[in-house]
Parts: sequence; structure tokens; C-alpha cells
Amino acid sequence: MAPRETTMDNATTVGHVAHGHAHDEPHEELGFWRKYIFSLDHKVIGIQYAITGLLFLLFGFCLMMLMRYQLAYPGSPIPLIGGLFSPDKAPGGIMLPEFYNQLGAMHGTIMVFLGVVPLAVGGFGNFVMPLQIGAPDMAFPKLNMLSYWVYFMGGMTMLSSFFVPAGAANSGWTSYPPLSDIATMGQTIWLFGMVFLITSSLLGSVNFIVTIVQLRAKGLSFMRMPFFVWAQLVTAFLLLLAFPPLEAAGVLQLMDRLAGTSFFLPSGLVISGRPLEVAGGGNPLLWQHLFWFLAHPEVYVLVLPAMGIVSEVIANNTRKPLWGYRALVYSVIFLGFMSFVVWAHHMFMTGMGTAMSAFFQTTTMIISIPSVVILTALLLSLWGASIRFTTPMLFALAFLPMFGIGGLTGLPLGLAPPDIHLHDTYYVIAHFHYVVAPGTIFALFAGIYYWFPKATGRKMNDLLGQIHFWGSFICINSVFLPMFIQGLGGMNRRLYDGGMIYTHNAGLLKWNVMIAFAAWGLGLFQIPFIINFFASIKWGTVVDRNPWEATTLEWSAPSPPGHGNFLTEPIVYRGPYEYSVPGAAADFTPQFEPEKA
Amino acid sequence: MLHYLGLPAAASSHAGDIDQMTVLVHWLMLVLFVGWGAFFLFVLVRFRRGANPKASYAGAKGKIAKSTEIAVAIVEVGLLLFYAIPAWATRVTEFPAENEATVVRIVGEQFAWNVHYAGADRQFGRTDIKLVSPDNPLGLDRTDPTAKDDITDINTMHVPVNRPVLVHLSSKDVIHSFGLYEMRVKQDAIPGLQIPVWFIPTVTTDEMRRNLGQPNFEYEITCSQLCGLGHFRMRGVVTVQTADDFQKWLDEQARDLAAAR
Amino acid sequence: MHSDPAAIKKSIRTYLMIGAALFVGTVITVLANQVHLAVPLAITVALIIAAIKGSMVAGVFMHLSHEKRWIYGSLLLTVAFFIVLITIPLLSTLDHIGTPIAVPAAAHAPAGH
Amino acid sequence: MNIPYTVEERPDTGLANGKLGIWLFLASEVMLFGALFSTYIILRIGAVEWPHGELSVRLGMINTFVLIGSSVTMVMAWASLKLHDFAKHRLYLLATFVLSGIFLVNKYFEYADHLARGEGPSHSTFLAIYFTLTGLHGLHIIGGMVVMAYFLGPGARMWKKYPEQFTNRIEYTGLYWHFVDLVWIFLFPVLYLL
Ligand code: HEA
Ligand code: HEA
Ligand code: CUA
Ligand SMILES: [Cu+2]
Repeated sequence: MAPRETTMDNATTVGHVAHGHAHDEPHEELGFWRKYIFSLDHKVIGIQYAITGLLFLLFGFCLMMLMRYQLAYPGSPIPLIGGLFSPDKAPGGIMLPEFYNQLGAMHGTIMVFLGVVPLAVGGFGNFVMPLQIGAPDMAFPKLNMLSYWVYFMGGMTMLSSFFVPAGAANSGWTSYPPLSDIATMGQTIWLFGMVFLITSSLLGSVNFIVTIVQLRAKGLSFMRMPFFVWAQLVTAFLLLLAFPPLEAAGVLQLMDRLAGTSFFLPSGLVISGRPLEVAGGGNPLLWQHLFWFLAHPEVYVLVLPAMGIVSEVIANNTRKPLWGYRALVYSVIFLGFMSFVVWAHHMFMTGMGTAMSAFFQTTTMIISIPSVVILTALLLSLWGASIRFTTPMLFALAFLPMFGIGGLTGLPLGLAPPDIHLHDTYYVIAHFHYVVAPGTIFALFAGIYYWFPKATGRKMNDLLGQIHFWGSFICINSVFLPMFIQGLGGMNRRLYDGGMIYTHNAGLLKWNVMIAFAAWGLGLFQIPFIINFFASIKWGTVVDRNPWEATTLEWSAPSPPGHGNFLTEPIVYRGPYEYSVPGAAADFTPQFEPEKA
Repeated sequence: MLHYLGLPAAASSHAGDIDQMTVLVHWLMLVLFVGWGAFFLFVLVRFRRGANPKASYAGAKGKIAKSTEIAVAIVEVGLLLFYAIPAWATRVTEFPAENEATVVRIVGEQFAWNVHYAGADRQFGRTDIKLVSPDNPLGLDRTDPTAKDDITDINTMHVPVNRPVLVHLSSKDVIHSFGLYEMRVKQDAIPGLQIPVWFIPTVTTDEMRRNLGQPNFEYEITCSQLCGLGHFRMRGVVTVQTADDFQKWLDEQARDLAAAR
Repeated sequence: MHSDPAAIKKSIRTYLMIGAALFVGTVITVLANQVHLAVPLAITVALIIAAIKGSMVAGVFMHLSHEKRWIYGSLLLTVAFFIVLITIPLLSTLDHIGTPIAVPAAAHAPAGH
Repeated sequence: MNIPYTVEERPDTGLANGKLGIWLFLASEVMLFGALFSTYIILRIGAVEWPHGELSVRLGMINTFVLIGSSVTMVMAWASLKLHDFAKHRLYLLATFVLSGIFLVNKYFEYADHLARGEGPSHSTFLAIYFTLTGLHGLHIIGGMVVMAYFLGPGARMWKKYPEQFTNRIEYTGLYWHFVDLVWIFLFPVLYLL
């Protein structure tokens, strides 16, 4: 694959350089493994992250397409592939509740920790960020490689859990004890997998922060950084400070499961009629606090890089500066800070007193303001633009209203009394999928179409891109809009039978069928993308350095950038989005273009 | 708006407040979304490359942004101070007194709701996990004098209409969640804790059947927290009755107990 | 930071002094614990001494007494969230409408689920 | 091509990459132990009764002395590099290594003693916390020893070729080691005394 050829030749020298004693080292020719697998080049590692992440996204999606069949036709054998499952999962092709819960928990885990974050941070962050700040590579290339491989091991651990006795983790991605403490072996594997993933994220975030702070090119002051870099910086801090508590919680749960402690087990439990033989004295809510202390910031980890990508694409395709760059920067910093003090809005129903609920409702309302500011800024950026409806732009534009829906529906959830009705219903599912699926996933698609030329030197096909966009847009809305109706009607989430036994759900079941077909349609419309993705690597139209006529630094490097990224040391002369500058010859004035006296 | 949200019919005294709040928030959301959406669509058309070949460096002017943001903030503050926080306070502080409420102990387990009434003496009998057995899921100690008249049941709960119901909620094993959609009640049942829940049912099951024209309608207890492979079928029924019907039911139960001994 | 031999020699002296101070601090903590104070007081005393010792290690051994803006910034952020992490879960546990169910602690058996 | 500021400091931040890196890593460690201390507080508040004098204060105190000592020798190991006295450096580093070894041996006796009396982690909330916290801390000690072993062995070669960079690495190792010491300074009173 084109970029690898060029990027990997002297990959390892980067590593040595990182440790300072490469000046006099001869360029040894590298074998396949060092070149393509254990590369130290941030671009290769970024691509490895991206592809692995995409494959996991696809896998997580496939799990969900299975679940949607069960929800649409409860208790009827899964057609075609139903026979492939072992009897302890789907005897005669009929999905068991155990298996449904495994699929649910693993869908959530995989999508969040193995799909979106690795693609958005590990993939785009690794590939684009150093280029955008004019750095030759990440600050610690060996660490960078390590974090990819630790992530990879975490992923494999998670996948392997499907094959252990009684299958994968089945207590939801939230893994609330006591259920998870007494759950089957898959939960232990899940915890080990999480420890891997958390370690990887921690290594990665240290690397990101140091790179952004230390390796910015000459003239690239913070207020000249592309918004995408800001988003990555804040994201890195969220990962760095929010993940360790979950690592601690994971260790505690492992102790409960393996060493027989009872950190999360109160005294006097009776499991299926028999008293549980443990010391007791634990506190189940403790896990929820430690989990959500990570998991709320985590949801902003899912969306901030997406916002960064969208800003880049919008600025480029409106041919004008972003509206209110400073407001964007301050908002994203504030957002990151606030995201550490809202977590218990996931716990209103655990019996919170007035004071604490007032606190968390207030912080939750406060945190919605910076999001409004960011969305407003992006929307106003369109005013006075000259919009090019390129494929990346379509996905980026779609992000705005989709995130709008997802975000706005967060407000009723953030107010405890309405949450009494909406908590744990499909309304919540619809809320966050609007932010993560038609929101983040669309933004990631935008990023792929936008930076693909930089990574491969070739452009992706536009027609296939448009088919992919319109198909996905229609299907994904048909999947998630009806869930608001179901949620308001009082249909609970995580129901194996799609809510059939409840009479108050009778009128809502019809939607399950429609959602299922929409989801499968969504799957079909990913095929043009997958074809486009791989075909364009070989046959896409060849492009030069700056096919989009963009202004940020990555476009001053060759496409694909060689080892060390830049042919001459990049110098920054101006802000990131100098488009349509009055009096300028072209409608874009790149950061790296010297002022002509 | 309320109608369009398609919430289940309300049947408790506080449901109105909560629904009103839900409605208000959704108005806010709708206004914002339609406002921005309209602007969004207009801009897409007005400033497409064809219509506006030369982009403007200066871009949007004026205070629209700031004012909308401030407006949103103000509305949210209003919702918090005048609706959300007070409404929540009534839920978690103003519990009815034991003597003027129907007091029920509800203990969740995988995958059923155990219902426990104190009986005539208004005192819950002693329970002990060592006594738990298939025919005594609560581990109720019948030798305890206060337990003699205790009424227990599984997955069915009877309450009189228009009288406060005070539920002492707990769980034997994992976390469940006690959800009563028509009552706008939801509360996690957490092992190791006994959590009070209260509401005043205002419509009997029979009335509701007539109102909805659904002869087999029931108020359903839904488990709203993943609690294992039987989570989806952890369903209970609440029968809201007139005071007399409820009294009749109590007497029946007492008679059965006597007969059993 | 200090790199000329003279300065190093001087700081070495401080290191040794701090080391001694830490030993003393430890002894004091243990002694303070021997004279049985009221529990809350004992806790505060012990933690105050620990905090002093901690800041000695951080300030001198880890050279935090004179560091760069970015390190101070990051640590400040960390301390802020550390405090949140300690206090908020505690406050939430205290401001909870549930009451713990008193149970005679179950048999102390090595657990196996 | 060369990654800047691996050795020299970036003028505007005044930092070398590794320095910022290690501090950020320590920041995450603070949050890790923060969560565990939070756990300790919440479980203790909710506990019916809390055991006293279950641990041997004597052993704990000895270990505190050992760790403090190792912190001193560690910082000396770095200082002697600054004075270009490599021999002294090795001596101090070795001392640090030995002291951490002693710490672990001590811990081993403590653990063995508890387990012998059938007081494993599953015995009580207190012991669960004790084993988890000291266990994690012990892992950090072992990690530190591995790094030291590396710089006593193959890592030391670097001194000849790139002295400043080697000095930096010892400094970063030291920062980590002092942090491990710092954690213990809090663990000791919290677990052994209160
Ligand atoms: C990327 C992920 C993401 C994001 C960004 C958000 C954003 C928000 N979330 Fe969400 N949330 C999740 C992911 C996310 N959430 C997940 C995964 C869960 C469920 C976890 C589980 O239980 O499994 C969840 C659950 C969840 C709950 C718990 C619900 C429950 O379990 O009962 C709550 C409650 O307060 C909440 C609130 C919010 C709020 C107030 C925001 C705010 O930040 C939103 C602010 C944004 C806006 C206000 C939009 C502003 C935009 C406009 C006004 C412009 C509109 C534009 C056009 C029309 C063009 N979320
Ligand atoms: C980032 C997070 C994320 C994402 C993106 C998604 C995406 C989707 N989710 Fe999921 N979901 C969760 C996080 C996520 N989900 C979580 C946390 C839960 C809660 C779990 C729990 O209850 O514990 C959940 C639960 C959940 C449920 C509720 C199940 C239940 O409660 O019983 C449902 C139901 O329909 C659902 C559906 C979907 C669908 C249809 C998508 C679709 O949008 C999928 C879209 C995916 C794609 C479009 C694939 C794109 C990738 C490719 C095309 C690959 C290309 C490959 C190469 C080029 C190599 N999800
Ligand atoms: Cu009980 Cu879900
Ligand atoms: Cu949240």
C-alpha cells in the first residue's frame, strides 16, 4: 500500500532518534516486520489504529444486526447464519437471553473502547496531529508502537471471551456489580481486556500531550493551532485523568471475582435462594461512581475529536475562516473540565438526595452550554460561505443536526424528574446513538474521505461516497428516530424480547421490525464505502500535496508524507483558517506560506 | 405537546408535574432545533458555491449567537430552579407518614418482585436470610409474633386509590429497578440498602381499563435495570382498587393465612 | 535548573537534611499514635504529618519547588480532579435516601462464587 | 531527521519531552491511587466496625524507613551523575535497588504471616483494602526495580555516549521512585495506624 512504502523505509531510525543516538547510525534496510507491522512511524501506527478500529466498528455493528433480528422477531430462528452458533448461544438458531446480553455488552464495549476511540484518537490523532503541528513524529515513537500493540492485545482478549465457557461478558458495558461480580467467566476476561485498553490509552495520552506541547513547529503558537489539535489535546487530558479510576475499579472487581473480596458486595446477599458466602461490607454504588467518573468524560472523548474533524472539513469547504475560533477553543477546554463533575447524572435513580441531585443537574445543564456554543459557532461559520458539497463536507454537515438531536435530547435526561420516566428506556439509547453514530461515526467518515488523499496519495471515489452518505443518512435516522417514540412510550432497554411481555409496549413493537430493516439497510450501504476504501488505495485518482486547497500544515507535506514528514522544516506564519483573505491571490492562504514583503 | 410525546397515561398525583416538565424541555429542544435547523437549511441553499462563488472573510456579524446562548442558559436555569430541583425534593424528602399511607415492603430478586404487607398490626415481621426457601422467598420468620399476620405475595401488589403508598424497596441479590410507568415512578432496588419510594395512585385499574378501552390493561412493574438473563421477564402487576375493594382483599388474605395455620 | 557543581553540592546537603526530617516525621507519627488520641484527632494529626512529609518529598526530591509552567498546570488540574474524586462520591454516599440494612456479618468463609 | 527536545529543553516550555512525559504519567498514577483512597474512605464510613492493630506497626515503620532511605540514595544517584561521578552513582543506585529489595522481603513476611493465620483478602473489608493497596504499591516497587536493574546493567552503557541523556533518564526514574515512596508515606498511617 502506497503510503507504507514511503513512510516505513527508515521507520526505525525514528525510534533511535527519539532516544537521541541516531546521528551516526547507518540506515539499515528493514525487514517486512519492522517495516509494516512493528513500525515506529506515527503515520503507519495511525493507519494500523484506523483499520483495526474500523474492523471493530464493523464487528460491533454485526453483533447489533443480530440483536435487531431477535428484537424484531423474538424467539424465531435467525435465518441463514442461525445454524453457525453453538447450542449454548443459539440452539436451533434461536438466540438465548444469555447470548443477547453478551451481544449487548460486547456491542457497547467494542464500539466505545475498540472502535470509535481507537479510530478517532489512535487513528486520526496519530496520523493527522503531528502533521498539523509540523512535527517529524510523535514525541515517543516506541511508546506509540507499544500503545497500539497493547490496544491490539486488549481487543483480542475481548474477542476471545466469546469462546470461553458461558461466553462473553453479559452484564452490560457498564458492568454493574453485584451482577458482574457473580457473572460468568467472560466478565473476568472483559476486566483483563479493559486493563489492557486503559493502559494503552494512558500511554497514548501521555504521548499526545507531550507531542502537542513540545513539538509544535516554529511560529505555531497555541492560538494558531488547528481546532482539531485542540480537540485532541483536551481529549488526551480526559483520557489521562479519567481512565485511572476505572483501572482501579477494574482491579477491585477482579479482586472480588478472583480473590473473593467484597468491595462491591454488601452483607447478606442471597443469590438464587442461597446466602452468598462472602465477608460482605461492600458498596455496589462505589463501582457506579468510579465507572461513570471515567465513562462520562469518555463520551466527550468520543465526540471531541469528531468536532475537531468537522471543524477542519467545514473550514476547508466553506472557503472561509471558522466563526469564533477563540470561542471554540475556550468552549472545548471548559467542556473538558466540566465533564469531570457531571458523572452522577447517570445515577439519579440510585436514590440521590436533593443536594447531590441539584448539584449534578446543575453541572449537567452548565456543560450543555459550551456544546451549544461550539455548534453555534460551526453553524455561523456557514454564513457568507461558498460551500463545496464534497463527500467529506456532506458527512461533516450532517454531523451538525445529528449531534443537535442527540445533544438536545440529553437535556431532559439531565433533569432528574423527567429522567424518572426516561431513565433506562430506549430514549437514552436514541439520545446517545444520535451523538455517537450519526454524530461521531459520520464525522469519522468525513475525516476518512478528507485525509485519505494525504495518507495514500489518491482520492476516494465521489459517486460511491455520495451513495454511502445518502444511504447511511436515511437508514441511520430510520434506526434511531423511532427509538425516541419507544422510549417515551416506556419501552425499556436491554430487553431480550423487545418488550413483548409488557402490555404498555404493545403499540411500540411494530417499530422494532422497521428498525431492524433500517439497520440491515444501513449495513448494506456500508458496502460501497468498504469497496471505495480498498479500491481507491489502488485505483483512486492520484493527487498532489494539497488536493483540497487547504491551509493547515499537513498539506505542505508530500502525499503520502515520507519519513520525517516534511521535506523542509515547516514554519508557521499565520492562523489555521486563512481562507478568502481579502486581496489574496488564491482563496486560501496556507499557514506555511511566507508573507511576501 | 404532551399528546404528541405519547407518554403512557398518567395515574399518580405527581405525574402531572413531571410530564409538564418533560413537555417544557421538549418545547425548548424543539424551538432550538427548528430555529437552528431553519437557519442551517437556509444557509446551505443561500451560500452554496453556485449562489455565492466568493466566500466572505468576515463572515457572520451581530449578536445572534451570544443572545441565543444566553437565552438557552436562562431557560435552563429556570427549569432547574422552578421545576426540576423542587420537584425532585418532593420525591425524595416529603414522604408520607407510615400511619396514613399504605406501607409495602418490596424485595427484588432474580427475577421476581416479592411483596410484603405488615398486616393488621402494621408491623413487619422479622426476616432472616437463613430462612429463605422456595416457599418463603422473603425469609420471613413466621414464629415472630409480629410476622403472624404478615401478608406476602409475588409479582402482584394491591394498593387503594387516592391514598399515599410508601414502598420500602430493597433487593436480595443484584441491582434491579422498580419502574411504574403510569405512576411516573422509578427507583433502583439496591442490595444492602432499603430505599423509600412514594406515590399516590389516582386512577383504579378498572377506571383505567375503561378510559383506555383496554379490558386487559394492567399497571405493570417493569424491571428497569439489567439484572441477568431473566431481566426482560421480571414483570409485576399493581392492582389499584377502591378503598373497600382493597379492604376486602386484605380480609381475604388474612382469612387464607388463618386457614393455612 | 541547578547544574553547576557548587549548587549541586549545596542541594545534596538539603537532600540529606530532608531525609533526616522524614525519618523524624515517621517516628513522630508512630509516637502520636501510641498516645491514644480521639479517633478524628488521631486521623487529622497523622494525615497532617503525612502531608508535610509528602510535600517535602515532592518539593525537594522531585524538585517541584521550582518547576515549569506546564508541569504546575497539569498537576494543578490533577489535584483538582483528585479532590473531586475523593469528595463527591463520599458526599453522594452521605446524601442518599436509602438506609443500610443491618445484617449479622455472614460466615467468614473463603469465598467462591 | 531528529525528534527535537529529547535531551535539550524547549525554550518556551523550558522542558525536555521526557520530563513532561514522566510527570503526566505520575499525574495519572495520582488518580489511580486517588480512586483507591476514595474506596477506602467510602467503605470505612459504611463499615459497622473497623479493626485496629491488625498490622504490625513495627514492620510498617521499618519499611517506611527503608523506602525513605531509598529515596535519599536515589536522589544521590542522580546528583552524583550531575557531578560526573559515575562510580558513586552506581553505588547509590545499587543501594536503592537493595533497599527496595529489603522492602519487598519485609512485605513478604507480613503477607505470609497474615495468610498463615488464614487472614486472606477475602477475610474482611479491611484486609481486602490492605492487600489490594499494598499489592498495587508492591507492583510499583517491582516495576521500579526492573528499571533500576536495567540502568545498572545494559542501560549503563549509555553514560559513555550520551551522558546528559543518561542523567535525564536517571532523573525520571528518580521522579517515579519518589512518587512510589510518597504513596507509601500516606499508605503507612492510613493502613497501619488509623
Ligand atoms: C458522544 C457521546 C455523548 C455526548 C456528547 C452526550 C452529551 C450529553 N449527554 Fe449523554 N450519554 C451518552 C453519550 C453522550 N452524551 C451515553 C453513551 C449515555 C448512556 C450510557 C449508558 O447508560 O449506557 C448517555 C446518557 C446520558 C444521561 C443518562 C441518562 C439515563 O441513563 O437516565 C444523561 C443525563 O443527564 C445524559 C446527558 C447528556 C447531556 C446533557 C449532554 C450534553 O453535553 C449535550 C449538549 C449538546 C446540546 C445541547 C446540543 C446543542 C446543539 C444545538 C442547539 C444546535 C442544533 C443544530 C442544528 C439543528 C443544525 N446523557
Ligand atoms: C460509540 C458507540 C456506539 C456506536 C457507534 C453504536 C452504533 C450502533 N448501535 Fe449501539 N450501543 C452503544 C454504543 C454504540 N452503538 C452502547 C454503549 C450501548 C449500550 C450497551 C449496553 O446496554 O450495555 C449500545 C446499545 C445499542 C442498542 C440497545 C440494545 C439493548 O438495549 O438491548 C441498540 C439497539 O438497536 C444499538 C444499535 C446500534 C446501531 C444500529 C448502531 C449503528 O449506528 C452502527 C453504525 C456502524 C457503522 C455504520 C459501521 C461503520 C464501519 C464500517 C462501515 C466498517 C468499514 C471497514 C473497513 C473500511 C475496514 N446499540
Ligand atoms: Cu431485575 Cu432487571
Ligand atoms: Cu453522561
